Amino acid sequence: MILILLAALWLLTLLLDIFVVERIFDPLGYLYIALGIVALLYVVWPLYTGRRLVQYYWQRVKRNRLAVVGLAFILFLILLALFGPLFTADPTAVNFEEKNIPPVGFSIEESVYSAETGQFITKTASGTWEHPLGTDNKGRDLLAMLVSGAGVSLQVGLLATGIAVALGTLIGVVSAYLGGKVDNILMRFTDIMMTFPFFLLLVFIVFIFGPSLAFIVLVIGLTGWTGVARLIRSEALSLRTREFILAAKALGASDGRIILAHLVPNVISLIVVIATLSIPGVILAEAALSFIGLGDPSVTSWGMILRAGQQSLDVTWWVAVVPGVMLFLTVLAFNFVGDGLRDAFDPRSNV
Amino acid sequence: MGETILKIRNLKTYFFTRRGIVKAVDSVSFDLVKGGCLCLVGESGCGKTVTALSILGLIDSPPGRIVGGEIFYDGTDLTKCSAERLRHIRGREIAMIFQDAQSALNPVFTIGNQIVEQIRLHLKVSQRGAKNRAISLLKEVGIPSPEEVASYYPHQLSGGMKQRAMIAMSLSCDPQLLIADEPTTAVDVTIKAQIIDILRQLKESRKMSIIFITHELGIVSEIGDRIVVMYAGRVAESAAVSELLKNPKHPYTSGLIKCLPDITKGRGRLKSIPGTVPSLDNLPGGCLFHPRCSRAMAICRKKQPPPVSVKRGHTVFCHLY
Amino acid sequence: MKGRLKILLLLLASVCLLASACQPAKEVGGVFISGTSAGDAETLNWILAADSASFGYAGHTVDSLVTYDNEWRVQLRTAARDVEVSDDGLVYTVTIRDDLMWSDGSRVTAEDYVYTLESLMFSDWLNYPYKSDWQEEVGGEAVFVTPQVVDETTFTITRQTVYPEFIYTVRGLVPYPKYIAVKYEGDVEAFTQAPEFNNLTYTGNLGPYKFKEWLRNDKFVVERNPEYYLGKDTGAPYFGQYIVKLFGTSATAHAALEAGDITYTDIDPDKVSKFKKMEGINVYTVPTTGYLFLAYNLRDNGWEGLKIKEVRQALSLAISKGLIIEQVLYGFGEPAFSFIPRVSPCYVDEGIAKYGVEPLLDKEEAKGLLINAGYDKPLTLTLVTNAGNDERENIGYLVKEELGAIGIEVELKFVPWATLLRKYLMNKTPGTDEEPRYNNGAGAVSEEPWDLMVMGFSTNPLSPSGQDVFYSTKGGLNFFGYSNTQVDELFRRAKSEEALDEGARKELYAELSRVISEEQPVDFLAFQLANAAFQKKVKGIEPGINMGYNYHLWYFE
Amino acid sequence: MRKTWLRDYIIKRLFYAVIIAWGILTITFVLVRVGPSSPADKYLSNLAARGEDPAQVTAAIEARYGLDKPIHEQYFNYIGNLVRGDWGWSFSTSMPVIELIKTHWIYSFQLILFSTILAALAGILIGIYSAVRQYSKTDYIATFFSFIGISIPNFWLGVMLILLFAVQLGLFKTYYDTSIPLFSLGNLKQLILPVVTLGTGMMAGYTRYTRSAMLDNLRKDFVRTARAKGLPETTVIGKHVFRNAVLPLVTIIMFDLGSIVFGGAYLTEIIFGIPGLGRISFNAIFADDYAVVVAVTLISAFLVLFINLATDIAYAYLDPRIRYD
Repeated sequence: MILILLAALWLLTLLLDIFVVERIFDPLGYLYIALGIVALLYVVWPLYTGRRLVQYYWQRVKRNRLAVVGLAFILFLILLALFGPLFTADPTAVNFEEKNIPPVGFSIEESVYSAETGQFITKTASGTWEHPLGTDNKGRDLLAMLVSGAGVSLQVGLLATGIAVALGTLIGVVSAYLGGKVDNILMRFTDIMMTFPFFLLLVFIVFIFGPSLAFIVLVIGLTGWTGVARLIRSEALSLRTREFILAAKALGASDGRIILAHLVPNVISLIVVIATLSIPGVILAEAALSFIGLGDPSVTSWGMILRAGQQSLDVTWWVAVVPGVMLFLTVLAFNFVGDGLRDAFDPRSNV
Repeated sequence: MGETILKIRNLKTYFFTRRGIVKAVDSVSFDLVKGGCLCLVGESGCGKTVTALSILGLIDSPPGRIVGGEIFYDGTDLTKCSAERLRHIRGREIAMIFQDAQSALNPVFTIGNQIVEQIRLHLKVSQRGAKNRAISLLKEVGIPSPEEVASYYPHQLSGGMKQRAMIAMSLSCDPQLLIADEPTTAVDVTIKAQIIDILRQLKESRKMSIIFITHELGIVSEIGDRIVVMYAGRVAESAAVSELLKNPKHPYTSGLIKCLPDITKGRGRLKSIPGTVPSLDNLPGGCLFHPRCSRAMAICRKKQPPPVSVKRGHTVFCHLY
Repeated sequence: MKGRLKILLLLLASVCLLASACQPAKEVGGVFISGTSAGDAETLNWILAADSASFGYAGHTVDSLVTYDNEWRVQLRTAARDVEVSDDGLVYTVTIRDDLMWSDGSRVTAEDYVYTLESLMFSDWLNYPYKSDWQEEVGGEAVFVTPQVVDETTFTITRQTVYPEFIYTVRGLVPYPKYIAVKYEGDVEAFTQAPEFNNLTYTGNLGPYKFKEWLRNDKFVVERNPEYYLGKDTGAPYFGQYIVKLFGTSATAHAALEAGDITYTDIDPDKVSKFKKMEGINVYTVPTTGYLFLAYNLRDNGWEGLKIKEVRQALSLAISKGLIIEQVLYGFGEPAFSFIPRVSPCYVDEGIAKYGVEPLLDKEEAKGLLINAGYDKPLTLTLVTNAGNDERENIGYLVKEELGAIGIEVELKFVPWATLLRKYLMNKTPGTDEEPRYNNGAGAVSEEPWDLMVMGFSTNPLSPSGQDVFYSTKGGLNFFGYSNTQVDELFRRAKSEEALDEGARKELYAELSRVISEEQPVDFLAFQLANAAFQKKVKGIEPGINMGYNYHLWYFE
Repeated sequence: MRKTWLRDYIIKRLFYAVIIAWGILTITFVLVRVGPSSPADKYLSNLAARGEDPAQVTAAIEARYGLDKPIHEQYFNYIGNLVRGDWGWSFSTSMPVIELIKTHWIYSFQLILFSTILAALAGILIGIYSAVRQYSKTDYIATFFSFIGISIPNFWLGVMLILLFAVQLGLFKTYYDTSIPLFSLGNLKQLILPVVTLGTGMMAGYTRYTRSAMLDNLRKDFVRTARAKGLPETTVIGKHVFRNAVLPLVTIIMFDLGSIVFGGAYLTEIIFGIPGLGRISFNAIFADDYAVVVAVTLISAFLVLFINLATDIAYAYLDPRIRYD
């Protein structure tokens, strides 16, 4: 069930990408397709074959109320990102006549000074249903920006996590299965990657090579796999000596086949948990980048809105508040779900 | 017969779980005379350990709780007395040896520490004094070069050594009553014998009363003088060891005895009691043993058997008598 | 009893009155904190600096030869007399004051100035970024001017070619202490890291303030220089300390000013009204030399229509400067028609084609011009500017609206500064492997195609001829590829002997701005106005384009 | 007990450290060099104002940065200098990189120090409490809030704190004031918001981890033994259980120090305008001042290495069972 959801998540955002953002044929599009295939192989298919197990896990997850709530929110977010744009205004539509309108139910007093007359014209702006969440200092509709931001965050979260997890799984499983020198080298490499100050590196690279969403996703993905690799490795180590692996060996299956057909499917549950739990970090990383001004200027992301809000905190406070709340809720939701999944898959853990 | 040090009267310890009430110990009664050694025997999961823990008030609640009965130790009812009082009795007057010393010892403190800690807790002794005492105790339980061992961590000792250390620790405040919960199951045969010896010697030298919990009748004769056979949380039969081994009354008891490999009879195939111990959360009505009992009668299904005193000091819970 | 008190009070009052009657009390002390959200300086070793902040910091401790008041009248500083120019305009004679001291007590002499020029600025080893200020083109190659010591306080600088505006360069000259610099001569690394220069320990009595502390990315602190040569009679400066405090965002700077933590900061246009209303805060609206313009890509990868003058005029006709000023600059701007601001002494109003304001603001006419030029079908142009710069982005949006009204679809592209420079400004001739530059000649094109670009630069009102870097064919910053022989010629003449005469020069600039305003190489949008907000207690401020020129005389009341 | 093997282990790790350092150096260097941007970019508007030819100025600047030399030469000079302990000269701030770091590390340090200590104290205490009272109301509340804590984006939290306590209520300044002496109440006061900003997430994390670690051990047999010895409950929990739970905690807290702090502290410094290493490196990045970037990257990397090593050593003493080879 959960896994189906993740797959659905992927498909939906893919649709979003094609039809709403119309960016299928840029790097992001290809990433989607690549990850999609992997997902089909290792998420959707096992799901189909193991329906009953999934049912069982779903029962367990359902017991965790927070997880269900989180799931609901994520679904809502996806729908928002997918179909929101059809109902909201164009997030980039600037209208200086309507700048700094507060959300519905609030109103601010603004006195404008005209350079010619040297007079103050005091006018009170109050929220209208035309802009339920108000507008920013360019008169852009905050709700619309929020919706497009949701899309961005989800894309980044899924894609970057996808890359990181895929890479981490591969490295983890391979180094666990082959062991010896390979294991040693891979793990040392992981050490090196781990000692890098992740965020500093991120800022550095993105600044040097210029911020484009696809690039940011790539960088986060390519730097974020280390933790995954470690966890998967330790899991795979315990699997390596299990009967079915030995049997497969005995039947003369190639290493590659054993890894892909036997090891990976058996750590899938762990992978799903890790994936869900690392999505928030990724989303936050992207938001942080945008917040310090290294976001992709061609898309409206929450971090960017937040940055704009911070610039004019004393007047348009809502511009800073609203995207932050969304960011917070999203991260919270993913944490809830991830936690629920973890408990479902592994009753022992109490974290 | 000296005066009784511990008197348990229909003790009831239940566990209140999601799936329902588990009657781990149900109206169990027995006495223990000063300096005597009473063996609690029964298959695993029959409530021996829970009985022991109930005495020390170590049932972790929730879910467990002592719902009824009394435990008189030196006349004071442990089920009633304050947690504080109980704490002072624990380790000081009633000490306990746990089944698996491996996990029962705290892995991050040295043996010495763990013993000294207990000594200093209950007795007014200097650090130094406590240390020496600990060492002498270790020597007493037959640990070679105790000074060194005292500075060892549990993982550095063999299973047998750990068990001895465990014993040494329990003795550290020379308690009146020692509860040994299957001290021999986790260790191999040779060690087993040694540990039994140690306990027996201690019993003699220290005039200590012992409750010896085990699931193997075999070693009972070596140390015990009274024996209480438990089945599914209830007492099945209780008597003096010799008496009970000679003529067991309860079909279960006799079953257990038959199971003992008899060396004298050369290689005969091991017998066993058909069926398994009922799970404590859905017990059969009437006599708990009747589903496995070869001589079960109609009444066994309906009515719980009352205690029948077949001989002086030999009580059996069975409709046969 | 009570009566006595009354009398006492009366007495006190009258005393006070008398006191206040005679000139205002300027007691020394207090800390002047100037807040900015702009970046930090890069070095106090200003001769190596390329950024303006560095000159700003060092400027607190050493004066240039002269400075200008708000009407561009020369104010003597370290110069004793204004720089004298020989009639042929080739020899510049500088006389410095005789009471200038380095920190070790030794005199500042003409020798120091000449040394600074010859051995530092002109040297190969130092890499002085602004060499070209002191170079002239003789026989097709750049040669340095020749400085010459005459006596203790006098030196001359001799050119081979006439360049009237060279005087402004000379007047800006600031000396380095020879007695220290010689130690590091020839070794750029040692010079760069020289403690004396990086801690401004040599500045003696040359500036109103002495260096105290510089906490990078946080604050730059200078303290009152009691020996300041201008302070002998006036007791100036009157602030005990002058601090430049850096803030992450202008919003924080504003908040600090509002809270009274800082004495002065510049206010964003949209916040001005808020501060104007505040008690205890004065907001001065002053002109600046910064101007915003819309560049047309006249190179081969831009819309070919832009190469036609009428088309450019059409676009300029359609874009209302008033609207931009009102919407984006909140009214704090003046419409621009050429790169010469109203505040410049070279500014001439008559004859200028004022596109973008009535009557030259007419979308119908614009359409007509386009059709005449043969562009009647709808087209899409790409407007690019650097992301994160709100002003320019907003102008982009407005231009989109305005041109939309005449049937031109505008696609906006906001890219990071570095990207803008690399992919849009810099250009090279396709097929060649020449180093990309801002102007690689007629054939060159930028990596990414673009049509319109919102840009902001500032001009030098005293020597507008410097703007030939943009508008002359060979101009090093002429990234949009404008080329017009008439303009080139006018620039050349503005720099030649015929411009020696003020009037003639002014006429040349008048002509230049007429041509430019009519040619519309770019659409000059607006000159920005700054809003400087001070705590009311600061006195002695003269609002204007150079309001800082007398800041050593400012004081707290 | 004897830990001779530990010495060999440390040596081995130090050896790794050198390799890792080299790796980082090279990666950073390559990144800087392949990057298209030039230190001269930021002067453009200034040149325009002066009517300068950018080509000349750019050349002059790059010559001073040593960018005119061939790339391999630059690389070896750069490594060579570092080996000689010369961290180089920061062109964007005109002081030796080492001096720069010496003057600014304290600002980061105080922030990190206070945040970590407070977060660890509060987190561990709450964690223990809610573990002992598992499934109680307090436990649920603590768990829920720890969820919120780990989910709240700290940079947003910072902005919100400023908005609420500085802008609206005016209780604090909206920026960090360096004119207040470091060792003064004033400084402590102005550190409150930043510390909360940085500490909340960590605290939440510690709460969760402590709780789970405690729960794992509360069920162990030796706890029953401890009780059977008659130890008071406080000793049982505080000594026997916690002492075992501490082991995983040490790792996590240390790991946080190494990683999260360098993301979080970075943003916190930027938001509150604290001139710490984070802000320095941030500006250095934007100023193409690679000497500083490398130095900061290296330092933080070494910090992580050192912390990992420290953790392992601490482990070796905290957990007698552990043994590395």
